[in-house]
Amino acid sequence: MLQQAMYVAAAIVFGIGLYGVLSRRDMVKICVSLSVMESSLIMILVALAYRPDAAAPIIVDGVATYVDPLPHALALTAIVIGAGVLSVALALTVIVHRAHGTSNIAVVFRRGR
Amino acid sequence: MTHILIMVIIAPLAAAVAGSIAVYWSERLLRCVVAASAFAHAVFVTSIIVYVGDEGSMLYEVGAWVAPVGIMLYADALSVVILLILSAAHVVLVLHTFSAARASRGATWILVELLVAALSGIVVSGDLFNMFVFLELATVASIGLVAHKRSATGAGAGFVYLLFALVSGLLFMIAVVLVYRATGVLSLSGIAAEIDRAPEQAVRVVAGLLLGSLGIKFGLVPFHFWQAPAYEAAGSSAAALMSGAGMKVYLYVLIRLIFHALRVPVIVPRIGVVLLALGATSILFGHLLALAQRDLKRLLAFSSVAHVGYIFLALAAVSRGGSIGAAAAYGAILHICFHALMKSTLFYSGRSMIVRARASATERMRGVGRAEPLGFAAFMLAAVALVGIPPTSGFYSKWRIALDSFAGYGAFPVVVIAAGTVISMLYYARVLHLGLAEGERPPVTGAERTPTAALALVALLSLGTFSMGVAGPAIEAMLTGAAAVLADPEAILAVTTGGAA
Amino acid sequence: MKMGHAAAAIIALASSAAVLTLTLVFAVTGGEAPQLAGAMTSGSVAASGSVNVVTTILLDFRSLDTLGEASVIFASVACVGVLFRGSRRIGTEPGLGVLVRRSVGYLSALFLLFPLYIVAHGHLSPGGGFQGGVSLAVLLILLTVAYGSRPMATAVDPSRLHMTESLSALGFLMAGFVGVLQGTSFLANAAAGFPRGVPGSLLSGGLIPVLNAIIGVKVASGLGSIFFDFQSERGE
Amino acid sequence: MGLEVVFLGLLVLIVVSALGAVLVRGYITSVVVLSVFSVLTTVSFAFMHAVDVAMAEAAIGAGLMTAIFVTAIDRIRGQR
Repeated sequence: MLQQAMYVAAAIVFGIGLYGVLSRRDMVKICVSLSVMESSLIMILVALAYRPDAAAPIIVDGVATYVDPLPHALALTAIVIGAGVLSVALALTVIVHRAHGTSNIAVVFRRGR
Repeated sequence: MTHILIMVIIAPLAAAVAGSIAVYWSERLLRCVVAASAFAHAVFVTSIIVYVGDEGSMLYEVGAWVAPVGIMLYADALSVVILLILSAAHVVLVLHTFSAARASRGATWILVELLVAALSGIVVSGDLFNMFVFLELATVASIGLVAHKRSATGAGAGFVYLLFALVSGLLFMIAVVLVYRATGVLSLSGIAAEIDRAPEQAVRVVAGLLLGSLGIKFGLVPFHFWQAPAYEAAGSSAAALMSGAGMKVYLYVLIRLIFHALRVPVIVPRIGVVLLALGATSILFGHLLALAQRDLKRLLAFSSVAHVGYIFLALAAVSRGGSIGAAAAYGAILHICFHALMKSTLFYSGRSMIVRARASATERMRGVGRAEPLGFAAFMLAAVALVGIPPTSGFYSKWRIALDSFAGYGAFPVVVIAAGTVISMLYYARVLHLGLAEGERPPVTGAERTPTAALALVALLSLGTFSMGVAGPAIEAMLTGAAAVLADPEAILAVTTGGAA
Repeated sequence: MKMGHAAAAIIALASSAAVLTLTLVFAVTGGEAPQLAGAMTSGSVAASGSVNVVTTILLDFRSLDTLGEASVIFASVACVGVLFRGSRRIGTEPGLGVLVRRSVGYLSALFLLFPLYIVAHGHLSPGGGFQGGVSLAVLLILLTVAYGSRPMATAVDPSRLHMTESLSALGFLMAGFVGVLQGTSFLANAAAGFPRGVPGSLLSGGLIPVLNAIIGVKVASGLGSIFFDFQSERGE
Repeated sequence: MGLEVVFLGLLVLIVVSALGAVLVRGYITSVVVLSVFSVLTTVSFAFMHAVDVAMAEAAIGAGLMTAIFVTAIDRIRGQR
């Protein structure tokens, strides 16, 4: 039940992020939307690992079932990678704004042509 | 146990780290580190080639853990060819930049080494998620190379590139999640063993996601926006590395995952038609877009899109299996190798023309053939080879692809290839015409001439595009081995447990 | 990438539905729980002596992923450094009032304990090098905000931060080579003779606490220098 | 049962804050809502027993990225 609800929420959040990436023209807003989209993937990974009545993956005497630890490891890696990539995106935004005086991506497209 | 496989990743990675320390002392020290890394990488790749030539394949357990639990590195005849392309591109880049003698900014070298480490990691990794990590590393390093000039267009091009790369990464990550859900493992050999139990629908969806993710990286037609501005903004040498070697590595990922790990052609035979359609549209649109460009580097970028299309046509025929597939695999491998060589030559010789004309717009190339005859001749030789005029290597591989795709899918792909060839002839003819036209020669100062050593390297490369057509038997054996691996849908399955500690 | 809001909404809705069906459908038909999870959970303590399974996966079973991920941070630092090169100047942000400075100053000792604890106990409790390293970077940011950018820039020299990151990356690679020298594999832990220790105690997990410490320093200095690069970016 | 209702409410809040972060006008507001979104997902991860992930998301999503976002926005504003 919890797992399914998490999937639903993750899918909606993914859609929201994608909408933002597609419809926003401001590069900072696009970065925010990308961040939202990435979080939705982390949510899916966490939901994937979940088992009802299982404990967090830290071995304790007397506990038999644990949630799947592998997606957690993947999620952690993905979060850190996402942070690195996003900070590069923000650095580019600052540079573009300095060069063009605007952070509207449409301008970047037009000038790039 | 030999540690060569991991060293192919560690050597450039260590060079990047050591370089970032060395740069505090002097640029020269950094150059020494880079040169040592290129040399070491070449040595390691050579010893992998020798080992795989003797044993057939090579396995390495990172952290002493065997496949389903740990990450294993794996190389076979196919990976070896890609590694050779990568290492050659690395060495040529280092030699060219050193001989061109322009003061290179320190941090750019660090990014180049990181890119080489990432691409090597992608090739030898035997694990789906590990591939994803190295793909992201390659993305970040490439963005730095695209935007490092900090020009107004550079940062914008970098941002657009990053946007597409992030979406590509997300699609790949969703594919990873679905594969893990469906098979319960992440190692490529494990996936190949378990994929039969997964629902056919899952295989279809994952294949679609991977094609989308990698299609963005190739710049296939609906996702072609990012590539031209990125190559325009990047330095010519970085573009040569990204297009010559990087593109081939992404093709390798496609082959490894779709053909070997997921075994899509066996489970969903219709993938052939999809690949055919993607290939045909890429050839036609890629060439047409290249024809419309007024900038040399943008033209070359779109021509790359078209040539990925040719390889897709060959892969479509490979997916038919049997003798058609085996024959087509050879054509695909040939074109991968030849295109890497020809495209690098075009970017490096194009650089000498751009330096002379002080601009990359084709209009400014008027008379550049007279001012810079050697670079221009090298450019034209490589262009002739890429178009596929008979005695050249490009003709040979294109001819193979045309024959094989005719055997697989009838006249349609052959017509597409012919049309593509005619269009590409048109745009290179325009460059030829402009280059030989009478024009006021731009005044030449010392800094704007490409040094003779760099030109000699370019000339050597362009001669290579010809001599490859009559390739020596040594390389022939290597390519046949790679083609055999490519055509074998159980290539990875066969080595699941081999070499376990 | 620019399109009308309606078109964007339709695409977003469609892909949202697609993600939903994919995850839900595969959750139903994907079959029984993967055996790999069980193998990893039950094998964790035996493999490395670490009680935290996620840490074992990150730093032992799949340590190459972690090396790649650390390299991504390294590449991001290099990228941001390249982008902002030549336009860095120490800022003149004034910092906050005396009261805030004093309290942050006293509290920072407490805040410093938290990341150190997380890093040191990475193999015992939730957390590890990454979480602790990021917390440390956040602490640096907090101090910068409180004291202003000029005193911070003199206290924490950005180029020294870069150097720390490079050195810790080298440290990671060298720790990996111990396995090679011991005749097993790169980044090998127990197989290379590192003691597992008593599971659950501070001195257990073999190589894992060492790697956690290295990663903590690396992530803190890497992300910290990204922040300082942004902070001191001043245009031409 | 009560806990499940809390979790569902949390998910609703997550969706709302995601929507807010994307749609809201103004840079700083958007980033603040994003960090609220991040904190909420952190809580949901803790609910799902993903303690390590929750910790990383709290430190990176709510802490570090917010700081970098704000600094970047400050740099953009400063150029005007």
